Amino acid sequence: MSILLNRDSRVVVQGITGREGSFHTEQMQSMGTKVVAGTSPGKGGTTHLGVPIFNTVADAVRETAANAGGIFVPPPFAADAIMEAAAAGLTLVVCITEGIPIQDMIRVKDFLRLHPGCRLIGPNCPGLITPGVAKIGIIPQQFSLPGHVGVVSRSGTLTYEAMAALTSAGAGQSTIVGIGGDPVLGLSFWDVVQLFENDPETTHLALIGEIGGTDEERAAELLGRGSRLKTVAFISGRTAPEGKRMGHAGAIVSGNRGTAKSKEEAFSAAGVRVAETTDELVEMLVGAPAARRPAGEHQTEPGQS
Amino acid sequence: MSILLNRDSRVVVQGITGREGSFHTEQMQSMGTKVVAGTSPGKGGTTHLGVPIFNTVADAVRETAANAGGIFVPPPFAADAIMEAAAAGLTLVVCITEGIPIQDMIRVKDFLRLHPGCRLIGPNCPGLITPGVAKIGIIPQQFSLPGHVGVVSRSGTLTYEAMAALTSAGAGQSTIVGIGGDPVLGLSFWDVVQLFENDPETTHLALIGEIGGTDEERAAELLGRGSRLKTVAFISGRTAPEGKRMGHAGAIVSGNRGTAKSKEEAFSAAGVRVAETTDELVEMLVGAPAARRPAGEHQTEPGQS
Amino acid sequence: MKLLEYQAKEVLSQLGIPIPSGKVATTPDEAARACAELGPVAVKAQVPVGGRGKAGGIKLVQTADEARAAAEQIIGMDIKGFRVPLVYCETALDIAQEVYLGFTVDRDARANVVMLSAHGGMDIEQLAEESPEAIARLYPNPWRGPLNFELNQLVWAAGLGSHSRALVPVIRQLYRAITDYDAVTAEINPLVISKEGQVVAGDAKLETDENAAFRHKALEERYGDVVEGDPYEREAKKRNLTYVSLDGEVGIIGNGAGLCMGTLDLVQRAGGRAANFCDIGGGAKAEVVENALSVILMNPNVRGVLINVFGGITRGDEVARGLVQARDSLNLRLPLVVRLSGTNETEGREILRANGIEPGASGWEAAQKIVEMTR
Amino acid sequence: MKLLEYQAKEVLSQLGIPIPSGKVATTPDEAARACAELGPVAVKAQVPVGGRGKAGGIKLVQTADEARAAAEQIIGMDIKGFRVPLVYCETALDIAQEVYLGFTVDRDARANVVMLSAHGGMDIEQLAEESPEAIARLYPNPWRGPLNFELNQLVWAAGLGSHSRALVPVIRQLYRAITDYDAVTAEINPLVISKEGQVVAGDAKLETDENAAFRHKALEERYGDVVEGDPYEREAKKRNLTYVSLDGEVGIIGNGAGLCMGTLDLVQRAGGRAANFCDIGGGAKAEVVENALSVILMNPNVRGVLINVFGGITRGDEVARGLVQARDSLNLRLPLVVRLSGTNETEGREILRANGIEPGASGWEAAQKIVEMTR
Repeated sequence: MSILLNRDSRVVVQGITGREGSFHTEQMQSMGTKVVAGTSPGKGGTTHLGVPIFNTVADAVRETAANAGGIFVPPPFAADAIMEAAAAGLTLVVCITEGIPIQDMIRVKDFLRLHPGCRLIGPNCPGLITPGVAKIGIIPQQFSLPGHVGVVSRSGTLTYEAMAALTSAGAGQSTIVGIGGDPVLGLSFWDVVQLFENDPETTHLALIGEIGGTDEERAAELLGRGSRLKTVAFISGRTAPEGKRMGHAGAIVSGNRGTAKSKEEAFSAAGVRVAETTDELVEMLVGAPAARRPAGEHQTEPGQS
Repeated sequence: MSILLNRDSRVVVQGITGREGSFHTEQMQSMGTKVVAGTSPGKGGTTHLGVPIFNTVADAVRETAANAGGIFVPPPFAADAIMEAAAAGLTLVVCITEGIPIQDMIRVKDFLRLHPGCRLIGPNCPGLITPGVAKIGIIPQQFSLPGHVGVVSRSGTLTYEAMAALTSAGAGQSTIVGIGGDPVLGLSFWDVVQLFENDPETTHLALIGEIGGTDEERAAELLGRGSRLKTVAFISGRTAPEGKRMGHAGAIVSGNRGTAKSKEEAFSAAGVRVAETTDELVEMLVGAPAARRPAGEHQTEPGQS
Repeated sequence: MKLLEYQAKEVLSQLGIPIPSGKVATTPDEAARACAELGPVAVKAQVPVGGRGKAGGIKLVQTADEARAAAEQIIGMDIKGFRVPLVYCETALDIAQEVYLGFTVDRDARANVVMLSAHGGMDIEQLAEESPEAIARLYPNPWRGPLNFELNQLVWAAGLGSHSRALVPVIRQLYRAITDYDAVTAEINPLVISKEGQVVAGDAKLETDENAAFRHKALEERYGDVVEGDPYEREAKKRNLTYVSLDGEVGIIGNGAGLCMGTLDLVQRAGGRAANFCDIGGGAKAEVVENALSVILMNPNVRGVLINVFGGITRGDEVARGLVQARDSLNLRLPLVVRLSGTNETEGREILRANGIEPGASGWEAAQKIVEMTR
Repeated sequence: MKLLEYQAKEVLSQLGIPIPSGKVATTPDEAARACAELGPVAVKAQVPVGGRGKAGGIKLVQTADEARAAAEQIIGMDIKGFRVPLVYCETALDIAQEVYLGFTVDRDARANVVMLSAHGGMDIEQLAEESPEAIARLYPNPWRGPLNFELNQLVWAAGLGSHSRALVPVIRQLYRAITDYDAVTAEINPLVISKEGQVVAGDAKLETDENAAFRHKALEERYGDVVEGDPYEREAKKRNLTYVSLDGEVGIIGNGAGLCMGTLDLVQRAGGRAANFCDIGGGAKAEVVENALSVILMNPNVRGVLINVFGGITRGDEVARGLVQARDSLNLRLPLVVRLSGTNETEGREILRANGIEPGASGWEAAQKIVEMTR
């Protein structure tokens, strides 16, 4: 089993005809993801990469019973694309787009309250992958391996590192979720941890956080209430530069929360071990020393590099 | 028993210090309505008509446990007053104000979806009265009599006429609800009929409609599904002049619906008798000829005229 | 307020909606000059009602002389009760397709609705009845307004997706007219699509919400006085009365819109015809009654007056005294029947009778009486 | 973009928020003229950071000569890394009360928050910590914006109800700054209330969302070039790089913000200090690496460079070839350690080694190596 994404996921790709959309749709298809539709206003009725194209997501859902979506559209149009996907009834929406204005996302978050059945991942995220089954987004599948470690992360490349290190150590993954690095996000650590908690196939959890916000602290609180998962956390940005602050408003809202220290303390208080590097994360999690064989070479199908 | 308004209703009056608000608060108090608070920004902490005044409805609710409200504020501020009342947690809000812009009310209606526990009556309505118990609004209580006839009406003065005629005929009323004459309203005929249907004390129903919209038709449909109430309907405006139409948009939306004929036919089809005058309404409803004794004189407490 | 075509187009143009070149002309000479400047034009009567074309209020002309002749015919003509005060001379359009774009308040849905159809023009109401699916609808959330994807869906649903780049901004701006001006109806019919795919408003209708007039004083000042409608309605408006002129001979005053409408019904049922609808609202103070009576009596068709008042807060005896006073100060000679009910109705009736005013026991009796007296 | 005080005030003033009279001066003579015209003024350094007052960047003066002297001191001084480009001379205020009014994005709530406190001024952060209840908060719905009753509740909750008539419009307009300019922070501290109950913005801060810059080109053009911040950051911005200057000696390049931040952490753990944060994003094309390297090398403190790249889509051998090319075209002489992982990492490492670049097996090993080499 897995969370969020499985064999029944029928994916519609918004922005499928763009450069990024095309490339990553092919990647998704190559690992067996059911990409059943794409949208591109004005191109309805045509076909692209063997996928039927529609003018609107609503049309795509009506005609193909798509239930999940990936968004590869430029920042000025991405917020609208998310709302369109939610209004069309998709239950999982993954927005890869980086650079969406914060106010747009705040409006989107409010809009999504009208569609409680819709789960948004991202934006500014690598998406998610259920190894061996399907992916939506841009996580390089060649480093993934089916298994029992859940991975949830705010970072893209750090996720890949952790995934590759887990795979090298022979520890496969149930689902890997990159929730994204923006201040205003869809699913939070809390939400994803909860999902892993309820997934019987997942036994271990790697949580890769970052400074800023208190989503990590809240996830720690949840884990602290008792969890069947063996969890290790890693927080990046311990030495990151503080933004040069002008006003007081940000500080009033966040106070002392959101620092690497506060996050690490929260996990420790919850009985969750905290690693200092991604290699250490893997070691703490699965016990194996990261005796690495060259990653990226255990799957050698063509066209995936 | 009664609908919406009973001995437990604790009323806060918005705009209590204005001329209308003062006058009608006294009227409400004189029949025993529990007016527990008033609001008037800047006058918080003072007392008016023996009632404590607050700056906001939220303050009033916190301090007095008010659960119902009456609004007597000028049109430019009335929509905001309704939203404030709903957000403060009132479960019944009665807006008397006439002349609220339609777009304001459309926004209010959407806002109220966030507060499903709040029932709005009006605007541009006379309010409601549970004879012998309480009233919110401006219905002249001296013509009311406790009993078993539910009255729901879009008109103010026609309601008074019907109420007075019922009382003259010895037929008391459970609750009388003036839902208001504006195009965009709070509770509809459908809603109020449903409430009367579920009120064991109400055995008869007088429904006083008007041309325009299809709220009467929808109420007829509800009654047509089977009702334990003996109902008579009356539609005013059969000969009212049509507005001089400019565009097609209104006609496209309403088509042939909303005429007096369409409404009367809908009630007939539902097995509900339709009266041609208010006197006939009373006669059909309670059988008694409207052998009238002078109305307004069966209650003679001072200060109510 | 119902804006005239040229006024509505000015408003829409300010919001960025393309309109044809045009000039207002209040005299035939001005129309001739407009045509000389603009070339072939449509000379269009400016009245706040539909059906101008069928009434002969729109003429296509090629030359200045033709424009002068057309304006001579049209200015001053009567269209459904409105004297045409001026014409609008507008360049003829290159038409590839006529689209319908309309907005109104759907009172059943308690919401705004935007309607779009690929089949614009005069037969849109018939289309709505026969093929409702040919008119795509959008109910925008009133706080969010129409979202981009909703507008795209609307345009594709109407079969106009290939023009979405030109249409979506026009729909968005028409919607802004609604929020900026508190419109209750806004319509562009036809919205013309040229062979090059440009869109332009062929006609425009805009009606604003009277309840929101306090927010739009500038609009009222700018456009409020151009049309001479019904003179009694104008007078009544000045006096803050809710008054509508009708065709009959029985003047009517009631307190409350419902009671007033009910009274109209009763008069018709009794075989008469109402001369007006006049709601004097909650109370019934002498000065308000006097105001209402004097407006009603301006209409020479009125042969008698029926007053139907329910005394709730106001006592019947006070109302009666007010009525007597109003009648006397206006020196009213026409038949007057008053139906008075509610608080102290008995005392009120006594006062009326003592002053020679006929009281009606019920609305129905009073209606029968006044119809008889004015036959 | 972080606006300077005078810029923020211009923006707020255009939205109708009262500001004191003031003049920008780029020379001491201009400051003297401003004072001659305005009377006693505060001469205020314009830099996009807080703490100007404590740094000596604000001086109250009575005469033109004093103003000239103050400007002479302030213009050109360094405040937290920013050279003061100009001063703002502003009339002294009649202060009865100093209020705090601020807006920011509360990322935990995924919402905007407006904060109001009767106790404005410099100690607001301390107040927030010690008496959080002294700061009233409102989370307006992003589609509806703050409603009237919500603003009233906010003002009363802050204990400022008696000033609601003056305050509510200011709060509403500050909120408009958020929506009109995509602000992520907007602050008026102090918002001054005069003895007559007038409000005026004593200071103003406005920071806009870089992600929304495409919607606010005019703002960028008008105000974008006034402040000279860090020269390397300016250069990086021109080249579309995500770059932040730091104090250390190890230049850092990573692909992905998370990996980049993680690399900073590793360098510190190894006992070194990073000279910068530089995220070159998804791929690692030769030209982007070259761009990043050349900006990093502009900083004379840099004694070596650590590059940490994960090859996902891009193959490690391609990345390695790009790195070699960039190093050669820049003729790099400083120590360089590259940690390459992901697709074809083995081949990539071979290429690096063959070209004399030290590969690191893990990030931690690479960090230790570069720290050693730059010690």
